Amino acid sequence: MTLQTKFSKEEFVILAEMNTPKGVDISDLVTNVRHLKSRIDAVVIPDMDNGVMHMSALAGGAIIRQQGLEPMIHIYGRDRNRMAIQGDMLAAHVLGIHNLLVVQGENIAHGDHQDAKLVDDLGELDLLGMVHSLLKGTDLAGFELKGKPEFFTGCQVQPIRDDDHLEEELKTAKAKVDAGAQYIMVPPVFDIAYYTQILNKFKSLNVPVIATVFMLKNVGMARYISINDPGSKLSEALITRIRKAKDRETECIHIAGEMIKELKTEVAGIKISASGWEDRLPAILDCAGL
Amino acid sequence: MKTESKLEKVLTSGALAVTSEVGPPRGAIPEKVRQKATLIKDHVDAINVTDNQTAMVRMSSWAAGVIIKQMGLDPILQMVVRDRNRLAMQSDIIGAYSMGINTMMCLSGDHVKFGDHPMANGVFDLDSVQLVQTVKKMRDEGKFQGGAEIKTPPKMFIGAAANPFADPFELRVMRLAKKVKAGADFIQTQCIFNLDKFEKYMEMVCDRGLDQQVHLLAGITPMKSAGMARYMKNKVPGMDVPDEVIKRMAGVSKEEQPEEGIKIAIESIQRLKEVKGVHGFHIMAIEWEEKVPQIVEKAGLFPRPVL
Amino acid sequence: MENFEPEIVAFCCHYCAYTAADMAGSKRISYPSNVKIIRIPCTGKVDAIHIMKALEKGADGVYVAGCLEGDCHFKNGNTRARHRVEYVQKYLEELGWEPERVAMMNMSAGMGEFFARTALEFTQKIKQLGPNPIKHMNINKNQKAVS
Amino acid sequence: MQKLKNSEDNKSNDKSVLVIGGGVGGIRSALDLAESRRNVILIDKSYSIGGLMTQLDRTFPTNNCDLCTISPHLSENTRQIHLDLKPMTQLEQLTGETGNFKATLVTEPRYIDMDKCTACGECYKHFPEAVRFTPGLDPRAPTCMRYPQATPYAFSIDIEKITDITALKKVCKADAIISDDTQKKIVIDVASIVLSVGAEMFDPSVLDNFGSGQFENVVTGLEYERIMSASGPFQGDLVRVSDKKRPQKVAWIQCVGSRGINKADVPYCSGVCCMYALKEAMVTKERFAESIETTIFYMDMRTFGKDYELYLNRAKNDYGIRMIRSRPHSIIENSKTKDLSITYAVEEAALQKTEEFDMVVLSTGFRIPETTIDLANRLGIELNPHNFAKTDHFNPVVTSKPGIYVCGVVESPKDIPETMVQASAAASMAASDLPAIMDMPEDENTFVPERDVSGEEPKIGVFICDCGLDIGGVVDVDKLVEFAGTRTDVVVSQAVGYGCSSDSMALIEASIKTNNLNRVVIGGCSPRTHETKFQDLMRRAGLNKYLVEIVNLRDQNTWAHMGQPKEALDKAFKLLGIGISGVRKSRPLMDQTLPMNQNALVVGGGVTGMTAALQLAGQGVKVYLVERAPVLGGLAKSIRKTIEGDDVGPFMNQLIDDVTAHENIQVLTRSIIVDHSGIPGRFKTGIQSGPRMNYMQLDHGVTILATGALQNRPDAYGLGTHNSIVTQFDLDALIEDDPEKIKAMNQVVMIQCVGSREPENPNCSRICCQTAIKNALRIKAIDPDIQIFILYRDIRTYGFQEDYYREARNLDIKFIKFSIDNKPEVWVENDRVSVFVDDMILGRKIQFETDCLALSTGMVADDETTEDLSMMFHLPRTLDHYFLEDHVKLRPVDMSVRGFFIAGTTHSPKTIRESITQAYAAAGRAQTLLAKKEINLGASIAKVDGTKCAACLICVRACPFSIPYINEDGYSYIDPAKCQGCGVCAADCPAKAIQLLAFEDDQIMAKLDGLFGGMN
Amino acid sequence: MITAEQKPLNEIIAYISPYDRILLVGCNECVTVCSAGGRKEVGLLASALNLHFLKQGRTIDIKEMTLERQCDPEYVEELVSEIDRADAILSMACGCGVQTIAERYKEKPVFPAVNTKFMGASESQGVWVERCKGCGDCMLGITGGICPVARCSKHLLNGPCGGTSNGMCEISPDVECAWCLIWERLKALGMENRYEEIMEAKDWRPAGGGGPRKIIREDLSL
Repeated sequence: MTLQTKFSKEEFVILAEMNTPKGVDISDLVTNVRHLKSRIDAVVIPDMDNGVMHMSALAGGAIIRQQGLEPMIHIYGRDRNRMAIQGDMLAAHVLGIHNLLVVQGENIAHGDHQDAKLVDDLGELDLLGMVHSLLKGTDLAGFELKGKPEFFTGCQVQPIRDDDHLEEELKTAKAKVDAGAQYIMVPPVFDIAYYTQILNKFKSLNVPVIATVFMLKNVGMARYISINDPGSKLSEALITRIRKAKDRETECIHIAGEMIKELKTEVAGIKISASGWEDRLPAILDCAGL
Repeated sequence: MKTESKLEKVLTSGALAVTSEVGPPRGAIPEKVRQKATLIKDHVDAINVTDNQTAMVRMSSWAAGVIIKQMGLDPILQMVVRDRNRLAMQSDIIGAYSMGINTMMCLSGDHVKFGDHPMANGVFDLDSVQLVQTVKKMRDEGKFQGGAEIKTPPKMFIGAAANPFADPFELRVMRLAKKVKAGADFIQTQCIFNLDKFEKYMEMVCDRGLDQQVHLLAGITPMKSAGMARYMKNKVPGMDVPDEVIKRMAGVSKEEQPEEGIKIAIESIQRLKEVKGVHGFHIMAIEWEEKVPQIVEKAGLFPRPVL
Repeated sequence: MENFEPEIVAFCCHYCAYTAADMAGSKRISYPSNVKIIRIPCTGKVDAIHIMKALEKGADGVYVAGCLEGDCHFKNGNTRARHRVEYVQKYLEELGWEPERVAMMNMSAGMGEFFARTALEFTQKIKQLGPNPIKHMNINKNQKAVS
Repeated sequence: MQKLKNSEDNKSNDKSVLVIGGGVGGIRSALDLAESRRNVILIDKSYSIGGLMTQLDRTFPTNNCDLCTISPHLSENTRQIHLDLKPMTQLEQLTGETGNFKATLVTEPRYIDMDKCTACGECYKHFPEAVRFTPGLDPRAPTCMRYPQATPYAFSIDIEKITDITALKKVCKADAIISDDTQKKIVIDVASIVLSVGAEMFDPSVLDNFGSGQFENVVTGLEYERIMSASGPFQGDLVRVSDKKRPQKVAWIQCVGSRGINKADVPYCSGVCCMYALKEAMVTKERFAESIETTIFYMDMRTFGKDYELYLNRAKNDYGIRMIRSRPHSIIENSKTKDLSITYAVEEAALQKTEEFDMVVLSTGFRIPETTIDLANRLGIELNPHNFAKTDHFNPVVTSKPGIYVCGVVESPKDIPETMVQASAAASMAASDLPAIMDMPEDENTFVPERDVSGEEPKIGVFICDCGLDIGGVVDVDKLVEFAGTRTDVVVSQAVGYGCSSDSMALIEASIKTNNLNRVVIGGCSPRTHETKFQDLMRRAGLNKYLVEIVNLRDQNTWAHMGQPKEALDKAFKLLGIGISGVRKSRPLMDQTLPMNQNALVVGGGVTGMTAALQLAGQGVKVYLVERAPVLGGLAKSIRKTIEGDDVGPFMNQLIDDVTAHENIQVLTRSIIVDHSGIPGRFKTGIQSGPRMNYMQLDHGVTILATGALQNRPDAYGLGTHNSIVTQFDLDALIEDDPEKIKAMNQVVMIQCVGSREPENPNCSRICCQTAIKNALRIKAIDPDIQIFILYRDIRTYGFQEDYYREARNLDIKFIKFSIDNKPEVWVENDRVSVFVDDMILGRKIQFETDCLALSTGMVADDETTEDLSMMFHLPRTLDHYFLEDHVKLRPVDMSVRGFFIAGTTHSPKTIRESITQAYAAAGRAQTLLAKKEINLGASIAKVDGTKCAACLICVRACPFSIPYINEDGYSYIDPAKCQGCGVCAADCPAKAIQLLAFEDDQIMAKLDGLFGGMN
Repeated sequence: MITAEQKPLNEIIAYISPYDRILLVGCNECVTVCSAGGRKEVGLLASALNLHFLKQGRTIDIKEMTLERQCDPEYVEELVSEIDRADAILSMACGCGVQTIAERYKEKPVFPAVNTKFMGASESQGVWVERCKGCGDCMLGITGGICPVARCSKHLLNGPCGGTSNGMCEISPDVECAWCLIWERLKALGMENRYEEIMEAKDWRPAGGGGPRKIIREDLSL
């Protein structure tokens, strides 16, 4: 069953984010995928996430497909122009990658190729339009395609800074849905009550909403997020909880698991971002009772 | 008519059947059986006689059944596969039938772990479905399970149990179908407290057309107290007691709780009467047989048809 | 039994307990001389058999001392050691021996005082329990060997 | 006998580093350099190295002599190749410039062939006056015989005192006398120089008021150390010189000759005397009698170092040492009793009091001798007004002349840990004048091939140290020797004095060879510190290094049971039994090695982390610099000026630019460490960085922790409630940014020790006194009319900071003392801030209405961060949440987990300058590891016997590192290169098919047998 | 694998008390894997017995040996050199091993030191669970690879009884309902319809109902 059908059947969908390697050693990726195969519905492959050069998401998606899982790849306009992206999209279809997530390319100032040239040929809405066009069988230049690709395409919401920003993001998301986004992926928030409130707003756009569960790993990371991303509402109590725990790693896994449990009834699906700790995903799912 | 069973007659007539049960005593006290049976004799069509219920040793069900039969009533012989192998069970069936018992229930039985002989070996030579099959084969083909011919086969009206609430829910209708396919003529269900879920179950039963193939008697148990409701919910495997029911029981004073329990039972029957596929009620008033008449009457199931 | 001086074997892990014992020495913190340390890399190395054999050979008490829980140099050797000590305790109980003759302790490398304190407490406990019930046999055996 | 290479056969044309001075600092520098495979020449004018520290009896905090713990970290192999020790040698002339110095060295004649001398003592016995090696008699002589003080362990002849040279030659069985020995002069090429000549202790006999040199029972601190020392004049018994009786009342007088303005005084603070006085007082009570009354007369109690305040509290509270804040004017001797009376002012009561003491100890400080001034001239380096080496304001090991570095007391007065830090820093700096560490070739192995002992019956040699009196003073070593001799298979049993001294080592080596021993037991100190040393000995003797067993007779026996010699002796028998029985079952084993990862991870991008990163990067090391903030800089970015008046800003900007631009440094800002695994030399650390927390793993061989500390902002004295109440950090910025606002002030009050030296944060923040004075002086510079009051508990301007303290007093800055029980009070009324304090001298409460109340809050550890990191890295912390180094005195930069080093304020509060020093030191220590191409994993790994293995998978599941697997042959395989050696699998294996090498079951059983007499 | 568990020490002690020289024999097969009777457990038991008898003032001579497999006569033969020096044999093997020894050394009493439990699999380190009853007529092919005979408390062949809750068996919340597992598996395999077929009454003869069982491979027999 494809992701799209699962959404339409209102099944709770579990996505796991896995980065492609910076290099050609795919053993970790493949091992992690194998451990999760029966437990998740799809793997989200970011593309040059954080502006750090990695193996392309397209190849990552193809590997996931080979392992028998459904891939979902990021597309964005920072590094490629419309020619390259359209070409890649056609390739994606052929390689069995049918789930796309249109994202905003990360600022390369934080990445590892800070002197790279920005392309930014297409913005997020343009990309959605492009996909829409491909689905109809024409490219952006209006030429007819030989064979139409099929995609299930969604969009991403930026981290919410405050309530004003929330309204702004809501508006943007609506525009994206209007432009063809079939689902919305909402960034991580660590306060369930507040998160529910945000999710409800996005749910009003009438497309499936996917929440993001971001795995904390230690106090340092929790503190960093609480300081640098106040919109995540990461509370002092949560930091204290990790600090007080006998085994902090296990506690973090529990926290992620609990988040998922609580979000399960709120959203159409969740994406778990374990960033590098994909080998702990099975434990998180255990804690979430999935 | 397959058998001489009164229950079969009632059910075939299209009337809602009413059964209840008598647990045989833990001792050679035939009066106790008579006493209990007397309490309900006018209000039910047939009386289940339990077989070492909850894995506790009791007077054998077929002996107690004979006592009831001798009272001129109609016992339903319960038989669990836990305690006897196929030889013993078949011999008991012929024996019971010879004593005039013509209706029986084929059950798995509670695990010995719960009873007074947890060290006993559970036999489980056959399972309940296979027992249904065996009884049917004995009746319809005149053959023992092993294939040998029976001289004068027992004509048993065959019952089986169904628990609409145990897990997995989706399997419950299929399991019913399996029992029907094996040859069950009637089904008595586990106590029903979650009416919504039962109705959903019955919908699925009807969807499969099982209501046309088998008579289903809905299980009703009046609760004596909120404590009992909680106990049933938490401690009795496969029991579904919704929180509202517990809340409702707990919402009245302790003295009024038995009355409230009976009220709930009556309301349940009244609601379930309307449900497609429900052909009767099996009232399990555990150690509270004296309340059965009251329930039957107030639920509008009295008087019982005379056939 | 008043002058009973128990012989106690302490299996100490190199990284924490053994270092703590050194620390106790270097701080000149006194503890009963009854405790004899056998150094092992990690308490995870201590087999139930080592503890049993120590008793069999005549130890009046045996304890295993490792890093603080969660601080094992080898992740979880000390928790495994604790389970094994508990296993031996159960075994002893079955035999009608005092399970308190064996124990698990946890300390960090810097806890010299703690090492000394636990050594003292354990020695006192063993003194209360009295000698290893088979000790007299060993003595007999030795005497036999001599004669 | 192990010998250090003479310069003649120092074939290499490679440039060396010359280390001048063989005290602890010089030794540390030389060892660091040698360990990082740099050639180093260590010269000392004395006939053996060791310096001042060897004269001390015991040191803080463990109160024992730890010098011997330095040595075992250097393998003999490295020492032979890279370290050239030249005693009795001095630098005569230096020409050239950094990288290309030519040094002329002059070695005085020793008249003894060091290769032949066994230090048997025959010459000394016959010609005591002519032998310069005089252990145990002269109370002033450096007589601690422990390594490396007694290195080289050979006598030296004072030829002028000898009359009959032929007779002397005759008594020498070793034929080591060179009667015609001459002064030798050589010229060597050196790339850089580390000057570590220390200083002298002030001789108070020039003062006429304390009777030093006159009254027998007035001694200096150093003399007191000698009296208490086991190798001292009274064999470690504390007695009065006059009547050899145990004193009952001892007094210490602090700051004798220091912090003064009189003729013979120096103005600076010597920094170490408070601690040594406390230590001597405590040891007195601990070792000799609880009842001895100990009194310390002091001016300010300067326990500003890491955990020193706790030591002070222990002295006061647990030992009952009396502290009197007073500077006695003089001592008067009772000519009959030789008792001493001291008259002093009682501060609280403002009266004079006279008290009698049995002994008085004068706490004297450091002085630079004339010889050092000469040497400085020859080297061409500048000295400061106090004659200490003048150094860079931001790098205290850098002198005025490029290529010449200093460390230790010659730079400024300091204690052992700080000397050790500077020594490592100087070594690190000196090495940067050599080719980069990454380009150095591999060392060759100089050990002889191993003898195959398989098939031989065990032949065990037992050698027992007396460790001075540390072992022999508690138990009878002869009895131990006799006992060991009776054990089965023991063919040699003997006492060896200091077992780790080079002559004893040579003796053991010879015994192994002549007696064809194949197993060795050493009864001595802890194997934790000395196993490597004796393993090297085994290798030199041609035996596998795992055939030796160290029996811990000292740390775990005679030290712990010093009060119960009978019990200790019995335990020693048992311990030897264990060792002998155990060694019998030992087998020759091979060490496993893995390639070393030569990258470094530096955690923390403050001044410390950046300095360390730059230093390593300069050596060709790839450095990951991880910082959680968006920018580099850390706490130092918020500091404007140092007390010396230097601008911090430009310095920091330059540093940040250098780091950012360096091709070997990868700066990872906004990065958090999230996981860690691996072994020293091959670490793997996971970090997440950037706004989206990108995960990556870094491979590195070493880790430097420089996570810094936090500004303390305690809830005290109304901080945060009024904008006139600020911290010194705030004030520092205000002075720089808004001098007009300062000008508008009339009165400024500062309170010291805010949130420090309090029960909840018991340690001293170290920096606050100098910070307060720095800010006060700057305010005075803006407007001399502003009145400044500094309320303090002790002013701790150690070293040359004392100059600024004096300047402050000269500028009429008022210092008012308060006690912790009677702290100042702060009131805010009508927007005015008032401070009330009890003036002890005036004996009444005084009030200030102040325009600015500056609180000296110092710093606190970043508990949350150090806790997180300590858990991930498995590192210990102090009670107040700083990281705890491996050894507070001798290894102040190394952590307990090998491969981890620590620097800056995450170690303890310190100034920028001190942080930088430690950063260089950490980089230097890291290089000692990075210089290796491979890491030795030891031989203790799990091994599977395939014939016994049932392939049950229990080991596969039990291994904490997931190493074992079932191989093609159907049994468990444990990769020796990956096995960490915990032995969990061996213990769990139900078929007993797995053994942990070096800790095999039969060895453990044999040890139990040895203990319980099953086999003798 | 055959699983076993050490008997209570009292019972073992009672068996061997009358004897002075005990040959304690482990087995390097199943009982090693389930940590009941391998070399390590042999050592531990010997030690425990020593402690016990020494405490009583008795020294008994315990000789430890671990055979590759106690259920093969050839391996059992290896005891021959030790047997004369023993008054009794204490076996830590499963019942098969004990009997093989008993058969070979008829003159010596043989005692079991373990209770042979069941044919099981290891679920995780230190946890073994019953998986097979050896019924001789494997039906895993139609039950999705999960055995109702071994894993259903009532050996039900036609689906779960009414006592299942939350996928757990009525006998204990720690025991999974085999039929729930079978059902989930069948669903996952798209074989739901399998369930509806009635499984006929089982022939228990291959399960031992017909007396001790035996396998004869004509082609292999000599």
